[in-house]
Amino acid sequence: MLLIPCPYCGEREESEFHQGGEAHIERPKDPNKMTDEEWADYLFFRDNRKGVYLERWVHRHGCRRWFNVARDTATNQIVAVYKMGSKPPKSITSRVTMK
Amino acid sequence: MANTYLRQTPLAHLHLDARAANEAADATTGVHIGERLLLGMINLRGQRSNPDFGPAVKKVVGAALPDVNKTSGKPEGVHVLGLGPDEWLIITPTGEEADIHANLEKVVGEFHTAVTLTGESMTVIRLAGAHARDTLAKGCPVDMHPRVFGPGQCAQTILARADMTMHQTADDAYDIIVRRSFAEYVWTWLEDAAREYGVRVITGLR
Amino acid sequence: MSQSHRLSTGGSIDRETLVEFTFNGRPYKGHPGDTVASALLANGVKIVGRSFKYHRPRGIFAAGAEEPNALLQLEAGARTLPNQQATRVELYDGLSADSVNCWPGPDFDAMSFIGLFHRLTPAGFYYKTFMWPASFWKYYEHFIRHAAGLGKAPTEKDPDYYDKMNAHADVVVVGGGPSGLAATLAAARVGARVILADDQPTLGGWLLNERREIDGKPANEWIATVEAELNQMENVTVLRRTTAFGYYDHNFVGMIEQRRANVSHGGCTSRQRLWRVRAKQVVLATGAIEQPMIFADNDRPGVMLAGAVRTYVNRYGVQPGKRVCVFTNNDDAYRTALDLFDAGISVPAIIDVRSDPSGELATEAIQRDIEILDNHAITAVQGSKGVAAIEVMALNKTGDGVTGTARTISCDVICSSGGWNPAIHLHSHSGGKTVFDEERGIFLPSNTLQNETCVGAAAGIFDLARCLVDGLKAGKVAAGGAGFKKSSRSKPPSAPEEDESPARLLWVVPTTQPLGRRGKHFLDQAHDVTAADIHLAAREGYESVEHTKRYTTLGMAPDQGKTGNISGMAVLGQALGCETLGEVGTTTFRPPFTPVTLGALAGRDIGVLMDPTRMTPMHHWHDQAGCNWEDVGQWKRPWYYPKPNENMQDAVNRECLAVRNAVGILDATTLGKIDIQGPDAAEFLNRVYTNSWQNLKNGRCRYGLMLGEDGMVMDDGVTTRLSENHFFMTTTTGNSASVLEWLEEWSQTEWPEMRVYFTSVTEQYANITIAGPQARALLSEFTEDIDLDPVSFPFMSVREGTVAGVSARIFRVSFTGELTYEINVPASYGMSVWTAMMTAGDKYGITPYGTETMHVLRAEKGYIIVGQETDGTTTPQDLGMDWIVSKKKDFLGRRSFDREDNRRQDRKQLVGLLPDDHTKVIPEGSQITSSQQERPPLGSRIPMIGHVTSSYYSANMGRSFALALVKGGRKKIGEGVYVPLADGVVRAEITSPVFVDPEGAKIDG
Amino acid sequence: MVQHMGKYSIFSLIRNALAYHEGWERAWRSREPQGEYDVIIIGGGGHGLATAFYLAKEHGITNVAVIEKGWLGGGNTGRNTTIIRSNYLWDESASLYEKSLQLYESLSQELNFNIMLSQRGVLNLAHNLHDLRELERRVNANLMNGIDSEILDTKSVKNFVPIINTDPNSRYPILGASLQRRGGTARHDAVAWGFARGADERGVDIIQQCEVTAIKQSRGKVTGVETTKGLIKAKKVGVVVAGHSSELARMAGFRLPLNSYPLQALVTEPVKPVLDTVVMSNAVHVYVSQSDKGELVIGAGIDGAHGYSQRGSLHVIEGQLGALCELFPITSRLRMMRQWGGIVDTCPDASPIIGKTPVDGLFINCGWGTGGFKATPGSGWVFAHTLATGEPHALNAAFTLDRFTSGFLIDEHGAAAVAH
Ligand SMILES: Cc1cc2nc3c(=O)[nH]c(=O)nc-3n(C[C@H](O)[C@H](O)[C@H](O)COP(=O)(O)OP(=O)(O)OC[C@H]3O[C@@H](n4cnc5c(N)ncnc54)[C@H](O)[C@@H]3O)c2cc1C
Ligand SMILES: NC(=O)c1ccc[n+]([C@@H]2O[C@H](COP(=O)([O-])OP(=O)(O)OC[C@H]3O[C@@H](n4cnc5c(N)ncnc54)[C@H](O)[C@@H]3O)[C@@H](O)[C@H]2O)c1
Ligand SMILES: Cc1cc2nc3c(=O)[nH]c(=O)nc-3n(C[C@H](O)[C@H](O)[C@H](O)COP(=O)(O)O)c2cc1C
Ligand SMILES: [Zn+2]
Repeated sequence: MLLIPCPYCGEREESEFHQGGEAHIERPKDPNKMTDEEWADYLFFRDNRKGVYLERWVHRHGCRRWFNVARDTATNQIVAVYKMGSKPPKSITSRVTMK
Repeated sequence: MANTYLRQTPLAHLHLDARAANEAADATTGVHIGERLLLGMINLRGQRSNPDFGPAVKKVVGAALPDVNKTSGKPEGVHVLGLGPDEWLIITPTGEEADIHANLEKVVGEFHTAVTLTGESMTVIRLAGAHARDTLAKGCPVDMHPRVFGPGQCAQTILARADMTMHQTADDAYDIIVRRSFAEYVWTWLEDAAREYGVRVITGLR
Repeated sequence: MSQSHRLSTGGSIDRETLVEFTFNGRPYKGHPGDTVASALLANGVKIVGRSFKYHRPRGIFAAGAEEPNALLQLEAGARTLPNQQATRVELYDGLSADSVNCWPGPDFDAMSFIGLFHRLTPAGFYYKTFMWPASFWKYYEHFIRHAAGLGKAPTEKDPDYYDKMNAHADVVVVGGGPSGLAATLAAARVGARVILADDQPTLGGWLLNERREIDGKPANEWIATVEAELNQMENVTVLRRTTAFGYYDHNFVGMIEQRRANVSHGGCTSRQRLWRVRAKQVVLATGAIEQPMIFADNDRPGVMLAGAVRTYVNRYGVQPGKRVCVFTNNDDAYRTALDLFDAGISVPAIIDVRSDPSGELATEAIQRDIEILDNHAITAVQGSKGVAAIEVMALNKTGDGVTGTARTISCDVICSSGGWNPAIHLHSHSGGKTVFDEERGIFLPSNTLQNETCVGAAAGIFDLARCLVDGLKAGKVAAGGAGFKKSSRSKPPSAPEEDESPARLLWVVPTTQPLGRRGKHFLDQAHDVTAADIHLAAREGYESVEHTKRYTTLGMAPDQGKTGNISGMAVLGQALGCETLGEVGTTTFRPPFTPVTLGALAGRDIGVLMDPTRMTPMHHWHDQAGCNWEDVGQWKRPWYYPKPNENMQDAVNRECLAVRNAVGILDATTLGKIDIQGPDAAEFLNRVYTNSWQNLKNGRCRYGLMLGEDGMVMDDGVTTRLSENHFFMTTTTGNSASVLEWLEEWSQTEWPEMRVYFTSVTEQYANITIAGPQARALLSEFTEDIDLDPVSFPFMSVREGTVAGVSARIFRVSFTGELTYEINVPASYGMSVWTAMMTAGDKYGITPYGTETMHVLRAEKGYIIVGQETDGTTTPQDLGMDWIVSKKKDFLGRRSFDREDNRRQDRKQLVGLLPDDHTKVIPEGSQITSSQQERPPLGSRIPMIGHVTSSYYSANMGRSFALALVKGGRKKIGEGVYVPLADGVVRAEITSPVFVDPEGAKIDG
Repeated sequence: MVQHMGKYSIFSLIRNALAYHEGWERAWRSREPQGEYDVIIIGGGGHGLATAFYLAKEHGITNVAVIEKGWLGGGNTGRNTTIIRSNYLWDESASLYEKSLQLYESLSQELNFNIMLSQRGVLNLAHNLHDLRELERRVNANLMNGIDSEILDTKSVKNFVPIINTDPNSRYPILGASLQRRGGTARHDAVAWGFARGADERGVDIIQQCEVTAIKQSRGKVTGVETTKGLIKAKKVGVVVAGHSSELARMAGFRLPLNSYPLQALVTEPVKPVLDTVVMSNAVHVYVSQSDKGELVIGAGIDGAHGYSQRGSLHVIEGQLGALCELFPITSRLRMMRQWGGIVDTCPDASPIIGKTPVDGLFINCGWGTGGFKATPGSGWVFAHTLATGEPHALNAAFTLDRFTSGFLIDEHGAAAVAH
């Protein structure tokens, strides 16, 4: 059972949260210009990484805010938490090559 | 015509007044529980980053905008709960919400805000007594130990299988704000959890 | 005769009080403070059960959680509990217990003939047999199934209840032995919040079983002082009878508290409580578990762990036997010999596999004239239902054989000790690693993944003085780690120095014959797994320790191999020729440490509390009106309101006609309602709905379809523009929460620049919907300030005003095709406005209707229900709703339409169906075909071209009808299709999905 | 010479018993890798081993290596709740799972290894009207596809499962159920071992404790794999690694539409038989059967968050057991003896991917998520065909990777919503 540090409410138990999949997947600006492959890539294809993984969480039963978490999916250790819209801390990006 | 239509609280059908009258007081009762009737509530959204926003709200409400999980104002009067970085819950005594709502809309109109009446959606269950905290701890994963949580603090969290906003109003008292459709579930759950400590229904809470 | 094996003095039982109990129907006596095991031993009971596979007689082997054999069916009736370890059940007056897995009883067991076939039933035999003839397997299986299993599950409902408690601590200490007590003290003294959990009824751990001194006084005085100090501290919670069963991620420890010592007494407290503990730091002081020597027929009743025997003597004042031999590879077992001797019990010999044991303990034994047979081993056990004598021989040099002649020593108990292994279970649960200490032959905790330390015996430290010192240190460090850095001057308690000589690792004790030919060397007594089984597994290629485990079932019984796994792995290592046990490794430790009651994990989430039942403000009116309910998500919605003598169809017919011809009233409160405010609200809706929102006029409503990014319909509902920057969205009942989350997600994560806020107001308003030609007349009685004229208050618009003196918002929308007002009043007024409407509506024939009627009426109009006409694979085009899909803008899901699959001509499309037989209501979910064939026989298929999504009898049309999704359906209108049902094939004609009032003539009443 | 004791039967058992079981041969041999194979299969789970077996048996391709990073069968094959059924909704899945069930029905004989297939029936409960409608739809679809399936009303459910709680006033009353009588369970380990033995007997090399660390390619074509035991070459490589599929794909330079989650299960202590069928409930999220050894084997849904830790969160188990105790009140006093987790790879449409990848010669079989044990033989059978011929068999033609581009999804959330 994870203990997730909500950037607004502090550490709360996992059952208050909902994980919203991989972080930093931006919706394309103009989907109509994309090929089917590119659209499928945006829709379905994911990093699904073993190791440090950048993911989104929402404090569903708390403040209802979304935020990002960098978590090691092999050990469940949380290595960083950062707000929506910001980039992962440098110390993390070196551990994950995005894409 | 209006007064022929009665307002009903979500727990009205439990006839808590009658229960309170019939049940004898007992010094050993560990938990007191009752419904605070029909408080007014306004959900307020807005950008804290605008330095004028807080003061503008305070003028109308009479209480400052607290941080997340903090409250301002007195639990008996108009008080404000910090729900999120840009979200507050203003709780008012019965009937006072409409004016505050109207005034807020006027004042905060110039900012990007949303002011929404929500009191009808909710009810407030007051839980008090020596074992109030133990009772809550059976279903709430938040650490409520006096070292880390105390009067004037609040938390949006869960109680068993319901969402709740919990506001500690005194050393041994909590206001539990839940959606009205969950009221009976939460009440039943609380009474069940408190059973081993002895439960007494209190009424007349405003 | 009573308590023939009770010593006249000693033990911490309450000798003054006698309690009576029965075992297998026979009455016995014991004392408070006894376990069932100690009481049975005190009464000279040797055989307590039969083994799992071979039905061999078994006795009590251990004294704690590691007991593999002595499993009992405790009590009968509603409070019966299977597989309870006799060593862990505290004795109480009136207790009754029976052996499991034997009939008629453990002394004589009808199934023991199975043992005769033991040669045919080695590990994994069932994988090799019972295959011929194939059809016979089910008979074999029937037999296997009935032979398996241990105790019996209760047959009655549980009279007890279980609860949970969330707790938080700076430091959690697991284990209340000397190490744990010292750690608790140290952490508590600097002010940390400490939770100490110990699974026994009294604190003290192993000290309770020994004759030890601390600070020059008997250890129990020290325990009492510590307890007294801990009791004084408000920052300490001591949980007795509480097992930490699992150590999960992020320092979350699951514990189970036995809240009543006595199984059969009810009361106001839960039987057990699940503690969900979140710790900043965890100290594991879980002690060590003694491992037995693995010798031939080491499962005979009377073979016991040396530490257990000592426990029975010291703690319970019981003599497990009259003549007790000790068989050991280490010094510690000598303590058992000494304690036995000092209690006046004859110890004919200590058989020690080491040569020339020296050291203090050996010296003391020699001083007492106890014979020590060094470099010797037990090669055989005589007596089939209990130990009668042992045969002892000298070991050869390498220890893999015996030499000389056997000497027979008569005895009735054998104390077996192969050394102690730290209880590293919880450490392993937490992700901690272990290392094998080659010298001592034990697994030690090493790297931890979480904020955790092991101390004392759990860390391989068996010396009491060091346990105390290390415990204090660990407690202090843990408190420091949790932020309590204050220094404290706890002087470590002192204990006499111990000097023990090393053990000799001899994993399997040889006999005169090769392994498996003379007697059985049991590793896992609970599952009857022998050393020969392990060799067989290795021989057959099940080489990984995990394969061996699964092939032989080693360690898979309720005791999870606490006394067998390590030897088992060692035997495997030998069989594979491994250099060290470290190479073999251990199997994975998994929670729970000891079995945990399912009811406790469920807690109060059962019965009415299993899941919230959500109720609208008018719920109790419906209830009193005798409605039948439909569950929609967590909500209860009135399904239909039968009158006396009406069946469901009668009621629905009546309700349907009332709406079409007079006026019906529906509680639509459960519809999701979202208040949307902000200058970008309209643009936001543009992006989440398929149609366009910018041009919606204030006060007007519009229907919208919401899609997932995959282009599939996700939700629908009507949204109203209350003012320029203020919208009011409705969603389906089931999706109200997920739609709000969907909006929030896009707004917060993708379009944070958009100025718009969403607030759930689902429950702010009671939605009283009145529908039917008389709706206007009825409503006009309740409102003065709203002009109800259809021209000034047209369809798809909203008005605010008062209804029945209460401020209200009225929407003119319609899900039935009839003139409809959805009246939203503050929830607290819902009941009274509803009641007033019912009273006033009487003269118009007002009829409350439920979801079933609503569904029939909307289906007559061809309106979809998301989740019924759609299933996550349905697009707006499939539903014939292209008209609502904007071609001009992008919106969520839009791009997915262009994919190949969406351009298919044979996609399933929404159509109507009219069965030829007007009385036949085709079951919803039926499959549709194009040829008139019965259902195919097994193994062959008939192509399906669609399925029925909604199907009803329409009282308005006087016939049955349905909606369906049919491949290329819109082009097939007018064609016939077939629905093969169990009772024959039904023919139906494909029609437009709109059956009633296609022109919409009725919408204004 | 040792007498050949390869074949398992009661006679070989008796013969061996007389020899103190010292004459048994290895069920399969553990090999060291050779330099090159015709086909490499990465992943020694049930699916990988079945693929190897059918490659040898059906296609005569025996120069095959199965490479397993740990011990074979130690992935999801060794940790699933063993439920087998074929009552899937869409034609494509129904055909594939039915093929698998049919292979299961004769698998013990085919492998000469008793996999203890127990066709005790699988019951899916309906707790509300929506459930009932979906159930009806699926049962009808199954019947049209020639798959046995039937609907039970509440009373028949109670007769079929006497310990179930059919109180109409319970929070989630049982309104009915679908039953596939040919469904049931099989001994999961035996399936892996049986296939391993069968494959080994036909010449396949089974290589354990050998992790694939890179996929070698040249000009878009696969040439072999780098492993912890060195380079192994092959022109055809099949990836069958369940939860780790995305990691392998990354090695090969592409991504998959998969997410990996922990899925947990638990067993109770063994008790005498109380449950003679498999019961699953989607709405309250639990499924349970009783093993031949007497434990109740209980599963529920995946955890909320991605994970490769092979363990999950306790709150999932708490919810699962609430549901169990509510459905079967007598179980409240049974005890959990062991809990564990596996790593499942879930697809957006809850159907597997079996076929080609962007790399020539590299094929993938993944995305079985929470329910691929039942598919083990069928999956191996079609994947063997795909590897042997380079093209999918008709039965797996729809399960391509490019369906995510074309949109031809096979949405089995309804059938698979509860993990099994
Ligand atoms: C708790 C649980 C319950 C389930 N219940 C059911 C059920 O009741 N019914 C059902 O039908 N299905 C069920 N499933 C799903 C089912 O177990 C799986 O779908 C199925 O077993 C997958 O088989 P596999 O052979 O593809 O995968 P696995 O058995 O996982 O095999 C994959 C193998 O690949 C190996 N591997 C991974 N990476 C590498 C590498 N780099 N190099 C070499 N080898 C590698 C792994 O070690 C593993 O052994 C359940 C799953 C779980 C976890
Ligand atoms: N010389 C030896 O060979 C030898 C061997 C073993 C023990 N000992 C003696 O044992 C003592 C060791 O002290 P210690 O404090 O480290 O261990 P301990 O055995 O005294 O205490 C451990 C306690 O933890 C409890 N426990 C274990 N697992 C638990 C769990 N999961 N949840 C709750 N409670 C649990 C046990 O019931 C016990 O009460 C010393 O007195 C030492 O001398 C000596
Ligand atoms: C169907 C099934 C039945 C099981 N029965 C038992 C059992 O009776 N006893 C036991 O200890 N474990 C049992 N297990 C669990 C295994 O011991 C083990 O936990 C599981 O295979 C996962 O492996 P791991 O725990 O080694 O990671 C069973 C597992 C499965 C899949
Ligand atoms: Zn938060």
